[in-house]
Amino acid sequence: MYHDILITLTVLTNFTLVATSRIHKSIQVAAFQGVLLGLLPLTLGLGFQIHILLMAMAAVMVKGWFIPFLLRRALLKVHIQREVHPYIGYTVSLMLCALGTGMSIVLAHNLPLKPGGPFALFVPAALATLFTGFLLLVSRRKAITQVVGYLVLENGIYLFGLMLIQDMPILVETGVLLDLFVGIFVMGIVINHISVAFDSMDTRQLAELKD
Amino acid sequence: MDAAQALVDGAAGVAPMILYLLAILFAAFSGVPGLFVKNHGARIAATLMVASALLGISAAAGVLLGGPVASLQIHGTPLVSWGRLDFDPIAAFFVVPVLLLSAMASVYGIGYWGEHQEGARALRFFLGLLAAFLALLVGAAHAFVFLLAWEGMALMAFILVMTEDREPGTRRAAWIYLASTHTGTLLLIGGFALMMMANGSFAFSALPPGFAASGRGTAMFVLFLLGFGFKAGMLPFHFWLPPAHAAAPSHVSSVMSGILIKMGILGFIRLVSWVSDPPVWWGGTILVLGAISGIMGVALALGQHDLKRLLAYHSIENIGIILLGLGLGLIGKSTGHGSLQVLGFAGALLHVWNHSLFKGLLFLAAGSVAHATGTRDLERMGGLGRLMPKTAAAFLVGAWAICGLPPLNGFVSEWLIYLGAFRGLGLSRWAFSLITLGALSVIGALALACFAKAFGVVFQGEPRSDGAAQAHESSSAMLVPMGVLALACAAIGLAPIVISTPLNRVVSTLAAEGQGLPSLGSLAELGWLSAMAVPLLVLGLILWKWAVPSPRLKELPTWGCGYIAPTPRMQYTASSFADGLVQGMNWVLWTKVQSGRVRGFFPFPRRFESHLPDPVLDRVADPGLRGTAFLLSGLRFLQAGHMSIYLMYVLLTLLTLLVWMVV
Amino acid sequence: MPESPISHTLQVFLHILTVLLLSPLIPGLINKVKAVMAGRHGPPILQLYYDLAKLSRKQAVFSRTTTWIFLAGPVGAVAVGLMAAMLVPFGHGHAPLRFQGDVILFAYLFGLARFLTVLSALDTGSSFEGMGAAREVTFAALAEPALFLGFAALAKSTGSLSLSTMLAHTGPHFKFSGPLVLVLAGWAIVYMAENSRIPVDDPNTHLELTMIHEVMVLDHSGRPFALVLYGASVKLLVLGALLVGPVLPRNGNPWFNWLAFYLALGALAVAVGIAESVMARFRMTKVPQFLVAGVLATAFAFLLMLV
Amino acid sequence: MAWYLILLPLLAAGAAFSTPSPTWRVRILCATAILHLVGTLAALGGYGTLPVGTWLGLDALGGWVLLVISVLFLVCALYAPAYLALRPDRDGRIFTGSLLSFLGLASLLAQSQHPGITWVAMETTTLATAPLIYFNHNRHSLEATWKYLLIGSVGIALALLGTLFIAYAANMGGVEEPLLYGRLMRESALLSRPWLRAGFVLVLVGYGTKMGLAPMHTWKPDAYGETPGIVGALLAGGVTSCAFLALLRIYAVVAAAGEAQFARELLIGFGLLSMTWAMVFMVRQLDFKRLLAYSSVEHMGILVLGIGIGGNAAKFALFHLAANALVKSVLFLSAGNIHRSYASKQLPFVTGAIRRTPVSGWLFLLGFLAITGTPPFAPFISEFNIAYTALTGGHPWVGTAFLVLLGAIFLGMSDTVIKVVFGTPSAQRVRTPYKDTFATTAPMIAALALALVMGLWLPRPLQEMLQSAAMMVGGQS
Repeated sequence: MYHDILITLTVLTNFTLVATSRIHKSIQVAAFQGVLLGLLPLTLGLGFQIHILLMAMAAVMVKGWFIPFLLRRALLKVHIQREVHPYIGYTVSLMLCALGTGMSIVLAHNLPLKPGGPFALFVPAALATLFTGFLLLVSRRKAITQVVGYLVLENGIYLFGLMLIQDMPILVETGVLLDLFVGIFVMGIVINHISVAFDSMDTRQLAELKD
Repeated sequence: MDAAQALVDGAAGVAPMILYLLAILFAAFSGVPGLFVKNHGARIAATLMVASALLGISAAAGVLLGGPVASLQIHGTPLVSWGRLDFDPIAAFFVVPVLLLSAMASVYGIGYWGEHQEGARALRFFLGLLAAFLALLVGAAHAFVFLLAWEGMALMAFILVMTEDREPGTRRAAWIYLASTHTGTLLLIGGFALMMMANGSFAFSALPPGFAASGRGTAMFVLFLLGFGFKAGMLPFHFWLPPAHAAAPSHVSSVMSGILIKMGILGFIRLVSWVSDPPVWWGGTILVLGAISGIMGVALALGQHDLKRLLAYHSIENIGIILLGLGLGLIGKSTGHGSLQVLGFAGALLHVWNHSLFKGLLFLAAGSVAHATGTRDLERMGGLGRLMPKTAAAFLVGAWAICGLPPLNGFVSEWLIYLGAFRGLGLSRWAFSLITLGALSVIGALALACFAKAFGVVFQGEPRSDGAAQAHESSSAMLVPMGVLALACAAIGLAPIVISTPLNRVVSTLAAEGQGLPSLGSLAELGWLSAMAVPLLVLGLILWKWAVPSPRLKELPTWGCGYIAPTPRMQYTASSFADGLVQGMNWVLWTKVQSGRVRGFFPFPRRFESHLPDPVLDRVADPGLRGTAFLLSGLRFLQAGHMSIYLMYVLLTLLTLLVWMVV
Repeated sequence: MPESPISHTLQVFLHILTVLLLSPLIPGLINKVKAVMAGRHGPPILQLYYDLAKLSRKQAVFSRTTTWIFLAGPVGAVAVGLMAAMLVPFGHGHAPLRFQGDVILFAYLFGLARFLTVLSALDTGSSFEGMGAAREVTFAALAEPALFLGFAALAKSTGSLSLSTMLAHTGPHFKFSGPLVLVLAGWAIVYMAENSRIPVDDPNTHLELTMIHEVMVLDHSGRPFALVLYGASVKLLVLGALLVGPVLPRNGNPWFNWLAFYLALGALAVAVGIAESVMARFRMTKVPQFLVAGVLATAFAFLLMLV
Repeated sequence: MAWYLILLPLLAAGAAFSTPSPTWRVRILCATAILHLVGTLAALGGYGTLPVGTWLGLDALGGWVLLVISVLFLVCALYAPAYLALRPDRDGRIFTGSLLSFLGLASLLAQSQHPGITWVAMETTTLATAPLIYFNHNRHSLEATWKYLLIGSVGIALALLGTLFIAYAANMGGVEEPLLYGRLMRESALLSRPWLRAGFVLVLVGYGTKMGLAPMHTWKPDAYGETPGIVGALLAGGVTSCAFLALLRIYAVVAAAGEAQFARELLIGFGLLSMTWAMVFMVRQLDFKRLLAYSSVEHMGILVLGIGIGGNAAKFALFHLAANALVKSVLFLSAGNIHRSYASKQLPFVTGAIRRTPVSGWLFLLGFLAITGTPPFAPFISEFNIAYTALTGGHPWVGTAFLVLLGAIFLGMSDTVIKVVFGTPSAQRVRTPYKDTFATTAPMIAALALALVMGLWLPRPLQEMLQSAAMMVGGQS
């Protein structure tokens, strides 16, 4: 029952993310979502296996603290507070997010689950989060917000990965952590370069190469 | 190649095959020594090419006079399948003009393209390779070898056309040529795929009966028709030909026009040899396209001011004549009329030889003229007959032959086709014969007009420009090849009986299974042509002797009909000479004329220009390509550089696929 | 019809003599008829013989622009005319030379003559002769199809490709039939054009810039000019024989045939003379239509034979 | 041997990164390349390879890709010294290090028998190549890197999700860890179909993004356009091959599960779409490096199209992988030389390359002719056979479209190439000191010669290898 609550909260954070305009806030929310997901494996009643604890701790640390920390640092360099004039407005984003969540549920119906697991809500939630991440990536202009979007997208995958955490832990843990860590880490570096080279985070300036 | 073992029927067949391969090697390497030596590269290349020609022609003679056929199996690309070379009568027949003309061209190159002129080495090198690929192509008996040689030939020709790539016009011409030839190749690939489906192998072999009439057979014929038609310069796929021929160095033009476009004909001949039961409409289509090509070709030629463009359009015309013969023969094959078959095919094949001889000759002569005067513009020439008499004589022989006038070789082949057409009148498909007759007679008359214009304006009268006035006779290296080709023209014209055996040999390979064909001699009494030609010449000589005054009197200016001060500029120009006919055919030609009306008693100076654009290239192909490119560049907004859009593509793709998967 | 070698050689001999000697008679005849029609006394019928004799004794003057090709025209015209004459049957049923396809050679021989004449005209560099040459080739392009379509019709009817058979053995069912009349009508037009007679051309005036053939020979003189005139008359004869050939009555007696032939030629000459005197020259722009009429006539002839 | 192939380059990378002397760096680079090729050949000879049953093993499919990458890397490595000598301003440490670590990770991927490892290798390959794209350290290269990274990472993430889906499909079917490809294919009957299909779709989109299939290819022109030619060659021939291999592994599982029909439709669709998209952007393309990038998109399309048509075409798609890699390296390296000599890659400024840089000019022209399917170069064989198999193997319209697209692409590409290669060099253009030397051209000539030989002859062992690799792709393990 706890995990259901956590998952519901996760989906709610999705909506908050697409609706918020302040970058600080969206980073906070992303961090909060990270913490939620980090706690999630502990509520699956898999017993206290050590690797799952580690996994949870790592997730909480990385998603909840380290990456937000990186992003905030990048944010301090460039003096921007809010995402002005996104490609897609906030109301529309909300609608699209809702639409996406709906679609995820439909889609999830077509994917049969192993009988008798606690995972009823996982697939739709994972897909919805994935879609939310995508939405952020597509609709926002600031590089940082896009990274946040990527972070959320990762969360979706992590959420799905939890379904397999017991049966094939190595695959899941290496995959999820490596992807998350490395991806975000490298992007942090690049963002620093960008903020140095362009003294701004606006990706509109990153559209000189075209046909 | 892993290994190449020869599977030859009868040990005697080995000799021609070896000679043939040697000829290819000689030609291929003819340009190589020139890359390293400082001087004399051209002479070495020419020597090697002549040697290769001698080898190849002796090999061909063996086969054409009834010797055994050699076949060479090659481990081609192991991934794909085997390759095969057949030195059969068809190959032997085509290899003769290929090697002869290439050799002549490379001898001509000694004098035409200076040893230290830019690109001389490359020119020789690629000319040799071109000859080698052409020679390989005629023997190809397997789709892969064929396509290999085909593309090799096309690319070598492309690079040769590019020789003077500093001119934008040349670059454009070369691009048009490359684009066309590649399109043709893709069509051929489709055709060969269908052929493979029919008889299960890429090796050339007879197609199963009934296939030709089937849907796939139809598709195959159409693909081959387009693919080979592109190369042959058959209307409406001729448009690459005039610019390319005009842009290339003249001896390259002579090779391209003389033999390269004939490879399209070779393709048709091969196709004919595969099908035993072609539908009548195959021959009909080829014949009608031939008539159109012939008439349009010569009509377009009439309107040209550029000597080499004019000759190029005449190549289209002669391809038309060859196609007329092919069509007749094919109709004969499908209706089972042996006489029609023999005369049509023999005429077409002989015209392949003839055209390569006299068109090669004409291009070489045109090259000498351009070399001497520094221009290709007819309106700036004139009076060259006195300055370069040998070249003039050579050009005259070529013109005489290409107009199909007795007693030169052009007449013989046209005569055979005429005979076929006349015989066809009595048969069920008389309409095609009538088309052939009408087309040939019109083509003959127009060609005569066009070459009277060309020869008269270039070599007769007074020089129209300083360049023409300071022209000089070409070096012997350039004159000798012309002489050889002219002699060949005369030989075939005066004693056509000598080529009836080779023609019979080739034509018999085109017969359907178990079909006995009448011999050429029984249908066309070639001997009579010699019997007529000789007295004609004797009579002419006697009269000449009688008419020539002795001693020759003091010379006066041409009578100006009372006009006091005629200048060379007042001579009848090429445009005005052809004006009557061009105007008459304006409804197909659409000449572009810029002129001012002359009015009043003392009119101001007016300038007049007429230009005849190519109906296909300048009115269809070029605008079409430009339009398409413009439309496509309208889609550039798809990649405007915005990351979000790009990510949206990914997202949309994903969603589409997932939805598509669910429903 | 079987015939003794003696008579055959005799026939051939006669044939050759006719071509060589009689041809200058025809222009004389034509001119006489024209003169009479015009109510003049006119030159004697043998006038052309006198002219030729005089010209062959005269010296020739050459333009300094010209080359050896200048002579090729006259020479070619005569040589070709004589060779072509060997292919046409005259009075007697067979031409001296005959083989399958000689009809094509016949047509192309005259093409050769035209080619050489045009070149020798262009050789002078005179704009007038250039103009004449241009017109010559232009109109020939229209005359050629008419000639060939006529041949096609005859070939289809006789199933032969030899002039001797096509002209002399057309067979009763064809003689005086609609198609033949059409063919002859078309050929009559070709005859006018090829021999540069009114209404296509005017053989008499030399300075008319609206002329075709005569203007091409402006610069010829002396023996070359004699050849020009002689060649023209031979052409008149040979094409005349082509024209009258199909209609001649042919029976067993060769001498009767010869008589008929000469009479027919004379009639043709008279007809031409009359035509020339009653008609006026066309304007240049109308000539093509006239020739196209010829093409159409022969084409219809062929189509008529199919129905 | 497996570990040797992986660790040798990685250690070399470390060494190259740490050593201060440039000369030693390039020596290490070339030596490693040669040793790696030797090792590859030894491994293919069956010497010291781990059994396929384990997590790392060298089967025909992986072996083929490994061989291609190793040869390609050798070509680039031999070219690198001359290039780095031309760019003293840039720090070669990261450059060499990244090159070498890419090689190591690619070897890991080629030998991986486990989806997870394949994925990890792919991910790390992306990271290893990112610094290479940023080599020039200017705004444009930064933008290119950013796009490469973000789009690439998204793709990779999707691939991970797809892998997890497939894992879940196995999990539902009760297939136990380790989920080696062999096991998945053997027990494919047990896999849950919906998850398998969904997984394949995700993997296709994910790895397709890395391959550069339209419309996920958008990072490609920017990345290839801004990197040095040598990196372009490595990306176009190496990274794409890795992604293609990763995709093929999953496709093999799907095919083994009898879902090939569904997958093939997708592959054919992506193939044609990629070729069309590439065609649109190659017409009137003024930037010849971007032109090559789109050509790469086109050939990725040809690869998946061949797999989608299946049968013989699949075999020739694998053959085309090698052909494309070799010829693309020639094209990118020669384009790099021309770029260096003109200090521009835009058309109005770059003309008459054949006069200013004769060797590179000719090689560029020949490479263009080769890649567009001119016999006797290798690509002709593959393109001809793919077209032929399509025409005669039940996809006549696909075959027709394929030929038409090839023709249109030839028209578009030839226009630009001819303008670049021929003519007179524009006078106002400043002439850089660069000249063609043996060191900057010999590797290309070797590569082109290899492509030529492949077009005429392929050693029997390689043919058999190719055959069994095609079988494996077809789903028979």
